[in-house]
Amino acid sequence: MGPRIVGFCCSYCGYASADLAGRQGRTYSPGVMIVRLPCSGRIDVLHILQAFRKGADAVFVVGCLEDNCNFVNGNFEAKKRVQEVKDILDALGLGAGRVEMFNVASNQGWRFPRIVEEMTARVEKLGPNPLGVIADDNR
Amino acid sequence: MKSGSGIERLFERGRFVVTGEIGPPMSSDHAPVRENARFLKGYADAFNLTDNQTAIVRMSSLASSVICMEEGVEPIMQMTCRDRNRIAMQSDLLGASALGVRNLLCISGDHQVFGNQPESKNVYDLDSIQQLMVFSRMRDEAKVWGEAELVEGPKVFLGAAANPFADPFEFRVTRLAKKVKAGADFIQTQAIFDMARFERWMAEVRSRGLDQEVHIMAGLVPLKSVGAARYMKNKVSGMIVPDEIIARMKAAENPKEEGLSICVEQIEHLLTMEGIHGVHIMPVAWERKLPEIVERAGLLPRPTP
Amino acid sequence: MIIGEQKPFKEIVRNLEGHETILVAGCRSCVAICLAGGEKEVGVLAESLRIHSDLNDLGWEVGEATVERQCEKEWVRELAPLVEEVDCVLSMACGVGAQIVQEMFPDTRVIPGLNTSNMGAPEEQGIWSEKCGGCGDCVLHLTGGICPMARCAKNLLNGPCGGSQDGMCEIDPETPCAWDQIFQSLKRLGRLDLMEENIPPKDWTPSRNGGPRTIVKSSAVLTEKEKRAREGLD
Amino acid sequence: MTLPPGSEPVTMSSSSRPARTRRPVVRGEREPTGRIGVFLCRCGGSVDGRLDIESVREKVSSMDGVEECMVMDFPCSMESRETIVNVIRENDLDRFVVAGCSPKAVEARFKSTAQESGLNPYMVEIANIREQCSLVHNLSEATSKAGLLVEAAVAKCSLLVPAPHHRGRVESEEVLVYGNGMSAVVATDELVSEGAKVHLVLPFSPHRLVFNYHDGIRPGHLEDMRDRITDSDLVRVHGHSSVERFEGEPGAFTALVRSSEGAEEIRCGAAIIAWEASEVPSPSLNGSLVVTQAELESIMDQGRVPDRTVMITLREEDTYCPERITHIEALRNAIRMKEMDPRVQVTIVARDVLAFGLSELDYREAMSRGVSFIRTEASPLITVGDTVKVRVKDLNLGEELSIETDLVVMSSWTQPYDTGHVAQVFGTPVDREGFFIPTQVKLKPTASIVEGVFLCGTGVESKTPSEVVLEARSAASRAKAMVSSKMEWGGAVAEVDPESCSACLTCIRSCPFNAPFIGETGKAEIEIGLCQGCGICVGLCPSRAIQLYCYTDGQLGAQIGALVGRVR
Repeated sequence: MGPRIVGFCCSYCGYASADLAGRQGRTYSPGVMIVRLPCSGRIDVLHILQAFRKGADAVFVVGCLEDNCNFVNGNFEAKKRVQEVKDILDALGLGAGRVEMFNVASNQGWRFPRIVEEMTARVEKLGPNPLGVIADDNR
Repeated sequence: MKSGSGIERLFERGRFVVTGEIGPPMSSDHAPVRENARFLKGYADAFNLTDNQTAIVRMSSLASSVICMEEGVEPIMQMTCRDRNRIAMQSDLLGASALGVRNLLCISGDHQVFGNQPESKNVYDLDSIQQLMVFSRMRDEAKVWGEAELVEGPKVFLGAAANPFADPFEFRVTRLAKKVKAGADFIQTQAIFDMARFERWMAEVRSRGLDQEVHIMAGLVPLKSVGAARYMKNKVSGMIVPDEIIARMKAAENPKEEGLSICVEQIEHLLTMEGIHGVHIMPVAWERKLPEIVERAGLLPRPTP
Repeated sequence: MIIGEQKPFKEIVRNLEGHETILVAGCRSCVAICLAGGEKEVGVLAESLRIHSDLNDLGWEVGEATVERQCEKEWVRELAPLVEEVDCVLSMACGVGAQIVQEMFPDTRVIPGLNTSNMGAPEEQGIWSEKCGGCGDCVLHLTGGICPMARCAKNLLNGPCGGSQDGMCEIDPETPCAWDQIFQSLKRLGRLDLMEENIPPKDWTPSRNGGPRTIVKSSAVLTEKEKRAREGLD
Repeated sequence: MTLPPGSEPVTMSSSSRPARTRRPVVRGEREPTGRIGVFLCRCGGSVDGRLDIESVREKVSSMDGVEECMVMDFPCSMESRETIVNVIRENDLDRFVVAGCSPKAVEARFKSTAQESGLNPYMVEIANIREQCSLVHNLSEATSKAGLLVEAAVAKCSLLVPAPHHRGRVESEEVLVYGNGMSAVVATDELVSEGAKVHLVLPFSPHRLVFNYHDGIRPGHLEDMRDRITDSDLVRVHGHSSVERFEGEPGAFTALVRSSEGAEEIRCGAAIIAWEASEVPSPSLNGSLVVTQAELESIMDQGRVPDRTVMITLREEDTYCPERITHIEALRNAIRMKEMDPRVQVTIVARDVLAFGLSELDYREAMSRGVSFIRTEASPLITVGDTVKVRVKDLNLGEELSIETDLVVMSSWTQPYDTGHVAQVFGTPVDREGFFIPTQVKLKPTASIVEGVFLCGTGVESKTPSEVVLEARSAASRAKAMVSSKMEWGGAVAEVDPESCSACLTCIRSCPFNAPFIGETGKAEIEIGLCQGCGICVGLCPSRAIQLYCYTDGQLGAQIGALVGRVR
């Protein structure tokens, strides 16, 4: 299935761009699981940490293009939350690169697979999340 | 030799060192210091010049130390943490060393509420242990705190105070050890009246080998009256005056004489105590009695450093 | 309010060394409001510690609890059943709260999760500035409502020093000169006369320099008789 | 908070105790509840065949709480939805999951289905196994991923709680238009033509509504429109008036309108702020040799055209962003001069010529007629003597040019006045220069952050008259649609748990829509009519006192756990 990656997607743009990618038949790694949020601003540091604790190899958050958020500044808030998680991941030694914020427009179906590619490449570089490996071993 | 001071040389030669105390005056007149120095010269190896003792404004310990030196008396300059931050402390140490002061006693200092400037702000940028750390580094590595290098480090023999009578008792030796670790060369203790407790403390000091690392001088205050004894028992924190001493002073026909006798007896006892390298005699407001005490204790003449 | 900020994660982890069961204890008051030690921060830190433990096979058990005010014994007492289960409490309150937790649970080690900084106020979302020096002898009526104790780097009482330039303090071009602000404020208020007078040396006894302070409002203190009477009723 | 007990943190203390503390548990972990139905869609060939829907069904049907799990051809069809309603009723289900195509496509339908089944419309969760599985992965990958997605949807669904769902109370279908010019007239006209009753509030007498004509609007057209609406029975004009207070929620606002004769409370269902900016007098104009574009137009109206003209479109203090109409205006006047006399020299100095849309044709025409363009970055230096000299650095040539000319035409700028007060009354923000800020300038240009309050006019952004007309009509249509609709809101809205709230103001400071406020109890509350459900406050609340329905911490946690915490 490839690396386990969670993508938190805002309903308006991130999720829509994945929908469009799907309808356009643009394939990407099946290890990517999307969690739909009303706005990327709903993302909580805790959600991302929970995903990593459960063993996610990478997490990305997708919001609308900057200055184009349906909720004015939700995507900027999300960017700050992602930065908070980056700092924590660095402190934990997991690597800040495992989490990233992306901004797309709803009609950019081609962007979604690129985002997945980018995150997959990062996991290849950083290696799998040790917590996922431990969890798999224990099961 | 770290400093070449007189008492350092005496300690090095294994001599039993005697120090006294000269209180700087509440005056800009140098004469009182000079007169005291002249009078006491030869009765002790060095004299502490207190630093605004009990937070009462007096002539500075540095100036007083220099006046003593002019009279041929070796000073031990005291420096409290109360009134200076680390900038002033380091600067004053450089100045003192430049003027020839070779002994410096690092102490926290009495809180200002006890003196005549109770409204003042205190500093305590450093505590006495940190002060020792900073000063020993200046001397040994020629560096101010931080990394900046000194062209010439201060030459100074570093003293510290120790109080075996404060609480918690079980920490008291550890605190001494910390001071030794921080760089203290010699220790002057709080005035001893409770000799039993002091012995217990010294036993612990010896068991940790601290007496091998630092020169411990026992502190003594000759009692002038039973009132003075009671005052020290009740009003001065960190002092223990046993009831036997008070009873003995009370029973005495001549309390002053009795006070001196107690002090002399204590010195005689301390001379036999392992790990004690000297005594520090503080005849508070009774400075002129020092020669008599030293003579009766058989500590004269004082050796040439 | 009291302003604090979380200690670096690595420092917290270092300080927790040797402990296995940890209660991360937050406070809903000042430190929650300054986004340092409320339930959210407790949750995030606890989850981070769990990940740290899993990654390093430490076997830590990390619990979370947040009380209304950690600076009051009655609230802290509520932690008792949880503290019993752990060998250490990581307090996310200010230094006051951490001390009260230790006082209430003298046999359990308390480790501070925050650095307590000052008494201040939010300038805007996410920015807090020190405002009060807590000197115990307020002079705001003389200084145009601006505290020179907290906001002047030198605690000066008689106007800006030579380091005041264009309204800024010499220590840092981002820091406003408190005395410039005082001057502007008194000017607006038409009370520059207050700056003409020399303020004499300050009495620092009501401040920290007089030793730790205790405020007694005797009308609120239960007398011994009252206490006995209440015990009798119990 | 009306979330059922257990869905959120467990409270340890009983009510007699002063403190509330939380058990050291991971928030949101609780026993799943409910009787869940799962409806899997074959979706013609676009799901079934591309993944093994039967194996997904087998996997899911054994999950705790799943009472019914069936595969259907098109659950979104009318027929299938009737079946779902029946299945829900017969099995006494209280929530359900649909697995098929994107929720963005089908969510609304299944909300209705939930309602028809007697459930709260938000008791449905949708797993996207089409766009995210069958269309993008191979059969085996798509099958196992679909299993995970449906499991995660079930996990989340089991924690769903009925979300607030308000049916509109449209108490007034009237629309308030508050304006000072052209867009107010056009918006009112549009509303009238759609049959809405309008209160037109103007700061001056309606007769002072005068208009500039260019950009293809027939002269007299707007005056006719003005007279038509002031005569209309549907319009009540409040001249010399201002709105002093504006409260309520969409469908039921109350405005306090004050005139010299006194104050009056007006009920309305929606409002339009139709504010026009006015020209900023330029301080740098100098006599008859340096004029504005408007003054140039009057000169040309008199049949005169100078031999040499330089048009400057950069503002002195702001060399970067020209207003929208600046270049269009310059291009059209340059063309007009060339039309009047092809021999005259016309030079346009600009940073970049921004000719929007069809104005690009004007640019081409100006070029073909021999208008010269100088690209620069800094505002040119103008010296006035007998003639005027313009010194400008030409970026293309990389040289400083000195141009002698007979006339310099400066573009003028606009700024809306008195908008600060309007902004305060309506709770809609303005920028530093006083322009109203729409919620989303590209996607929702006429929406303000206050639901039910719409924006139009040059007070939002500089625009051409024809654009003003379009925008005013759009704002009017939206306002009319709002007061005519069923007006439902709710679902993903935020709610504060007053017990946990520290009244720290973080939500109030961070909400883009001003929905949170401190209520009478001293704790934060959310004005549900203003909450747009973004969840920013939830992610920020330091006391974790806010939850967003449909996306609570517990629900998302369960979903994340199901998606990630599995062996692959």
